[in-house]
Amino acid sequence: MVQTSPSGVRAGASTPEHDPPQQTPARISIRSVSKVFATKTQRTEALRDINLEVSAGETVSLIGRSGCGKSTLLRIMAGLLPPTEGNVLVSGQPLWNGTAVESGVLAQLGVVFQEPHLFPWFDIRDNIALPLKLRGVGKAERRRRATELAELVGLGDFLTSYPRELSGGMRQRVAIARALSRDPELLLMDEPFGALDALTREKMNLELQRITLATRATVVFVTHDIAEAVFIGDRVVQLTPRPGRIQSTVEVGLERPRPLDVQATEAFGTTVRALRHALEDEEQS
Amino acid sequence: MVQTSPSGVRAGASTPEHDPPQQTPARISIRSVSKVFATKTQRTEALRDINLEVSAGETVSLIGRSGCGKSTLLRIMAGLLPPTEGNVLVSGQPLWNGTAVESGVLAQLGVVFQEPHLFPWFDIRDNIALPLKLRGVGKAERRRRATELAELVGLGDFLTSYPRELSGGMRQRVAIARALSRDPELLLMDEPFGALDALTREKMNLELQRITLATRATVVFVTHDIAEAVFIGDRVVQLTPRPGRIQSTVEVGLERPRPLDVQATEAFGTTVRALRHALEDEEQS
Amino acid sequence: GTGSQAGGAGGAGGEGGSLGEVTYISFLPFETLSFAAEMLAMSAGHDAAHGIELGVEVARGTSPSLQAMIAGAGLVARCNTVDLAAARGQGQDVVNIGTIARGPAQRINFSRDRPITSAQDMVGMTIGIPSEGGSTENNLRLTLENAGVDSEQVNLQVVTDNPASWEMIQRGQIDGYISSPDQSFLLLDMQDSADAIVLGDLSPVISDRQYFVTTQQHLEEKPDQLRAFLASLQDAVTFMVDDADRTKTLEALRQENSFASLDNDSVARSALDVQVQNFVNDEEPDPLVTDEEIWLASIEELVETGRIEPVDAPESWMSNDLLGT
Amino acid sequence: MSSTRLGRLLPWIGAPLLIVVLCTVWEITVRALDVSILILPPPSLIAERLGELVQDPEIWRHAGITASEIIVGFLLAVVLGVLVGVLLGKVAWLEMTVRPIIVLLQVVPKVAFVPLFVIWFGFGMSSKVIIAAMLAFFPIMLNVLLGVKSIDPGHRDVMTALNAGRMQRFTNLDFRSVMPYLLAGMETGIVFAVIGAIVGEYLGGNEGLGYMVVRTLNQLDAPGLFGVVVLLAVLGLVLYGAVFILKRFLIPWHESVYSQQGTVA
Amino acid sequence: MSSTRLGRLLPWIGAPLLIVVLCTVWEITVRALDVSILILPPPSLIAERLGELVQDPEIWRHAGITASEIIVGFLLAVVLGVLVGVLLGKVAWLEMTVRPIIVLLQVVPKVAFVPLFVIWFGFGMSSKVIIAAMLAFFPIMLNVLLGVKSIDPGHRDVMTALNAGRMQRFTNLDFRSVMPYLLAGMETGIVFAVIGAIVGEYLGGNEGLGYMVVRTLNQLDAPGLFGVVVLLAVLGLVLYGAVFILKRFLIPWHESVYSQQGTVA
Ligand SMILES: Nc1ncnc2c1ncn2[C@@H]1O[C@H](COP(=O)(O)OP(=O)(O)OP(=O)(O)O)[C@@H](O)[C@H]1O
Ligand SMILES: Nc1ncnc2c1ncn2[C@@H]1O[C@H](COP(=O)(O)OP(=O)(O)OP(=O)(O)O)[C@@H](O)[C@H]1O
Ligand SMILES: [Mg+2]
Ligand SMILES: [Mg+2]
Repeated sequence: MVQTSPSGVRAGASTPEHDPPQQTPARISIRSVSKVFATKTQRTEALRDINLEVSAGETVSLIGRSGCGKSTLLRIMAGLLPPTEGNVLVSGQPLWNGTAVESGVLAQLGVVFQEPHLFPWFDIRDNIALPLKLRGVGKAERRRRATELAELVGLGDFLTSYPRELSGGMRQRVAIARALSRDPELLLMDEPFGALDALTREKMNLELQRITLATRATVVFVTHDIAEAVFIGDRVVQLTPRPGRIQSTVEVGLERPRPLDVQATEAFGTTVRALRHALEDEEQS
Repeated sequence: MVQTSPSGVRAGASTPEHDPPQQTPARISIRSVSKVFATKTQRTEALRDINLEVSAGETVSLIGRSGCGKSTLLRIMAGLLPPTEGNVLVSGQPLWNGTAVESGVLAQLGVVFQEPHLFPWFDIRDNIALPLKLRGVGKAERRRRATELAELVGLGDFLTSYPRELSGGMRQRVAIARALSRDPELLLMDEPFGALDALTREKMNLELQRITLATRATVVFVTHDIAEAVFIGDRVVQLTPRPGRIQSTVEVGLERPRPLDVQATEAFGTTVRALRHALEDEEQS
Repeated sequence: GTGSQAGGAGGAGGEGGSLGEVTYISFLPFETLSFAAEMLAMSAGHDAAHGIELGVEVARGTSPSLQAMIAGAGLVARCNTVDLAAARGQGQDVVNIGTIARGPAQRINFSRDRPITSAQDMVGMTIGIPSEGGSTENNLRLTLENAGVDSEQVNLQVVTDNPASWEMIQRGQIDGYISSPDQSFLLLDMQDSADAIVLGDLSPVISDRQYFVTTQQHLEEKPDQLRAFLASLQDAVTFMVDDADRTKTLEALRQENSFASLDNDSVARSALDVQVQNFVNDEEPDPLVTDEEIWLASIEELVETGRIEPVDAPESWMSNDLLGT
Repeated sequence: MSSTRLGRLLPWIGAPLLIVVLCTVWEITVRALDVSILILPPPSLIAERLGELVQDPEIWRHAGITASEIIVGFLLAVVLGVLVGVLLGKVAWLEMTVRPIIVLLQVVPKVAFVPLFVIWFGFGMSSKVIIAAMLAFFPIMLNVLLGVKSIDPGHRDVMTALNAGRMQRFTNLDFRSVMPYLLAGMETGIVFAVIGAIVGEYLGGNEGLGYMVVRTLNQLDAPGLFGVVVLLAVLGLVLYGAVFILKRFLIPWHESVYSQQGTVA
Repeated sequence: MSSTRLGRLLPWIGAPLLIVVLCTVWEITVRALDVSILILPPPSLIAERLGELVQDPEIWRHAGITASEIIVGFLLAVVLGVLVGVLLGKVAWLEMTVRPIIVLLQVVPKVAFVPLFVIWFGFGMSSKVIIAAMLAFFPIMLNVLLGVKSIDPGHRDVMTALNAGRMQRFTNLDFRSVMPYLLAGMETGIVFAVIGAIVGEYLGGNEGLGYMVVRTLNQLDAPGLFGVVVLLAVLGLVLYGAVFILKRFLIPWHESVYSQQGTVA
């Protein structure tokens, strides 16, 4: 595994036990997390010794080959899957206590899963409003907010439709609206725009940027689109597959908010190409 | 709705009832197909008066905004959803007989759905080999072929895993391998590479091109990636949403097989940009 | 006709030879001394002596046993006057071909704390009966009415034919319950404070009798088997009556059977005594032979008390023709 | 199938039609073979007797009692079935420990415990309610258990990520997800509650249609018996129908309900 | 939960332990309250009587008969339940027509039809097999029906697109998809088959453990009664256990089986 160091890339995997001396404690910090899936026929080392710090308000993009452990890492961060080793600190508090999760640590979480996971018994509006319902927000307010969000993701006409009546991309958008509905401080998104066409995707990218900057949300964003990763992220973290390790971390030296045409700039292109090469290098090694 | 006509774009929606006089009958031809979904709360006109001819060996890419009816059209072509009006002819034979499908017409079909729809009770090898099993291919031969295909999609190590043990992208690759397993003459693919990372995606694009050229398969390929649509297709058909209509058809004037670096050529870039503009125009109209 | 024409009857032997299998349908599990005569006929070989092989099928209750017999699942069943009358009332051509019990045998068990010595005692009491609408209820009500008590003043409650009924007496949930002689003697044997009285001691009821019954069709088709059945039963009854201290009867019965009331010497003897008393009755003819006058009186009693509709020619419902003398 | 109109009418036409056909065949067979009315009375005779029965207010009292026993027992079974099913579905070790005991309670012949029931609950309705509840409980509980275990792990994840409380999780996910299973369990359950109440009435007491069955049986009143049986069947059908119709209101989103038009396959 | 080892041992430890505890409580209560042995004999006495019972070859004959009735009836119910369930699940109009008739058959008291059973099947095992099958059929059929309707439409589409034949579709999709539902139905079904066989034996005949129950009951032999009841319970448990274990072989892929480790939630 060659440690590529293109412009702005700092080696991640080589400094496993170093806590970078920071003033503010990291919003979320992953400490030596490993995950092994063992079934009868298969033993998969999905993650090995992952260390990552995300500070408040920062957006980190996570890229890597299919099956390299991106979703697994996100699930561990969301308190859904216990790590085999290591732990996740949220605002300095350990999230995992053995295989049990310290609920409350994750109070302000928004997750977009790789699959939409909508509830077939709720219509679109109620699906979007679910997090608010759980928070005890009143019905009228819930509906108002859900309608607003549905319009944001371009589904204003489908408020009372049921999930089975939507197309794949529409479902994904409902899931995004749901995750955004309670203004999460911490947003974990697993290929949220994967099923969207180019235009919708761009629009959603801009919206996401606007919202997260406004709410100063911390975001971990999984994508398989390198350009998207660069556009969205303050940093881009690249995982290598089996075992999943951090191969490199690229700082995107571009101010946020970024307009869409930042993608035409030289700096953007360079970063994308660097990542692209890192990915190809990994392939050959 | 502005009829855009960039280089090589010929108006599709404006000539609904014209059967272009062709020598060989089209492998698949869509005749005035409309589809309306009516539920208690919603009446969605998913497709209106779609006409499209795909000749044998041709690959047609289908693009359009999320929810514009791409999957619906594919499902109608696959014999899964009866059209409200119109019909589909496969090698000249009508596919739909009212709401019943003339099975047999679709004998040599391979479908990749937008979701993988793997069978949880089969392991990866058996999932891939299912079409062969249905064809009565012997067990040894089935396994050999499935192993081959699993390696093709990069899952050689996961032959005996179960679907729930795979990542999203891996599942999608299994679904692709399954569709390819019986060398279909007609291949309908709904965003097959949507959940794959850039590199895997490119590799799969090349493989798909190789296989379809070798088998002279006819392909209809839905994607939301314009570059991919151009790379894969002999033609790119663009749908507008609600009601779904063919807005434009772009002939990609590039020889197949195409190497990956065709994407750097001027012709490729022009076509992509043309389509991109068409999409944006539609947005504004 | 002869036995040889009987369909389904095992070996066709003709006169004196084998008449094959005869199926008797009992209305209770067979393991009770109420069926001592049938049981003895089998275990002492009286059936074989008359060229038949007696077999038993067990139904639960009189009605199912009659239904099974009518349907041809068996040749003979046993029932009370009121059951036979009810079946006739439904247009069934069932016929009494022999009287096997000539009086009430069922007993009311009670606790010495709240003794029942007369019908009047039972006014306001709750009495457990095994099932309602059948001959037991009918006979109890008749008994009460014949003693001048309005049967509506006695509360009848269905209880399972079950040891726990005694417990209910002790808990005051019921004041007494009707059971067969076997069970009553068993109870008395087990529980010091238990006592019992025979229904017939409360007041006489003519119609509380039991008969072997068959259908007209069986009569026509298989008279030889029926004759042989009755003959073997007569033999068994005679054997029991003659066996004054019941020792030989017990010995014979125990060769092939084992159940609580039979295994307990004193209980078994008491229960057999009751049976024997019921087989013979000083004023009546030989065992099994039906006295036509009493028969008519029985029917009359049921008609008079409104239990059945008036009937024509009840004498045609009985026959002594199959009985050897 | 083709027309929705016909489809909607079918349950109201098809079944009654079939019943009429069956009854006709029955009537003809019985008369042709000259079957004894004690064994199988012809429908005409049963209908006649039924006509008399329904004019007797007494029979309605009995029917009312039986209906109450069934309903109370059934509701008890639903409540317990859901509680136990959810509990066992969530707590694996409890399931392993308690399941055999529940099976045991089920297979044990109730008749052995009737005296206990009677002693504990008296002659009245309670003991029948208990038996009805016991029989109905098992299928309901097992289906709820299957339902709880079949909850989509993805949906669970959503709720966990949303930090949903136990109760919230129950009302928004578990309850709704289990609903189709519960309703299938209830369909079995109501039928077994009917059986249970009738069996209970055979075993003791002097009220209810089950008691009427025994009574008419003992009186060798076969047409009356079948008349009561018809009443019981109607009662059972009505109660079953109620549960069946519940589905349309409770799980309109489920495949088994919304796809009544029939699929192409 | 925490350790898989303990988790695997639990069914073999937990339930027996609980039974021992229950029996102890029972023994102590019965002795303390001086309950009559006629009504609820103490476990020690039952155990003693049971010891005698199991040495009697006769009881094994009865048990064998009952077991055969249950098994045959159950298998019949499974076959019919699957056939009817699949058929009704696929053909909507048939479901609407036939379902009420099936419910009717279920709620109708079996006692009314005993004479018919006897005529058609005799006093022997057949009539008990029929009753066992009738009771077991319903939950199995309904669960299969639910299962057929719950087949993932996406999976159906895959099979349709692959042009699968009716039989191929059945073996590769329907059958496997319905399996968890079928097995849950079978779990209920085997229990009701046990109940059915016993009820059948109450209603007629002179063989089987159900008959032994009636017999011991009539003989005021409470410890014997409970001894037979224990045998019946064990028989029921063993049969249920067999069905339960089937799951591990037939649906290892299903959530209810592979997730025995327990989830975090
Ligand atoms: N079963 C259904 N019932 C009702 N409406 C439906 C149904 N299926 C699809 N639709 C509607 O039809 C339209 C087209 O859906 P379709 O799935 O074909 O879109 P698509 O082009 O594939 O979108 P995507 O790129 O998001 O997958 C959508 O508006 C959708 O809401
Ligand atoms: N439940 C599981 N049991 C066994 N193995 C698993 C399980 N979940 C994931 N894995 C394995 O862990 C590895 C990482 O999976 P993960 O879903 O994290 O990949 P990913 O990076 O999200 O891929 P993709 O981009 O395709 O979604 C894969 O090799 C997968 O096979
Ligand atoms: Mg993933
Ligand atoms: Mg789609």
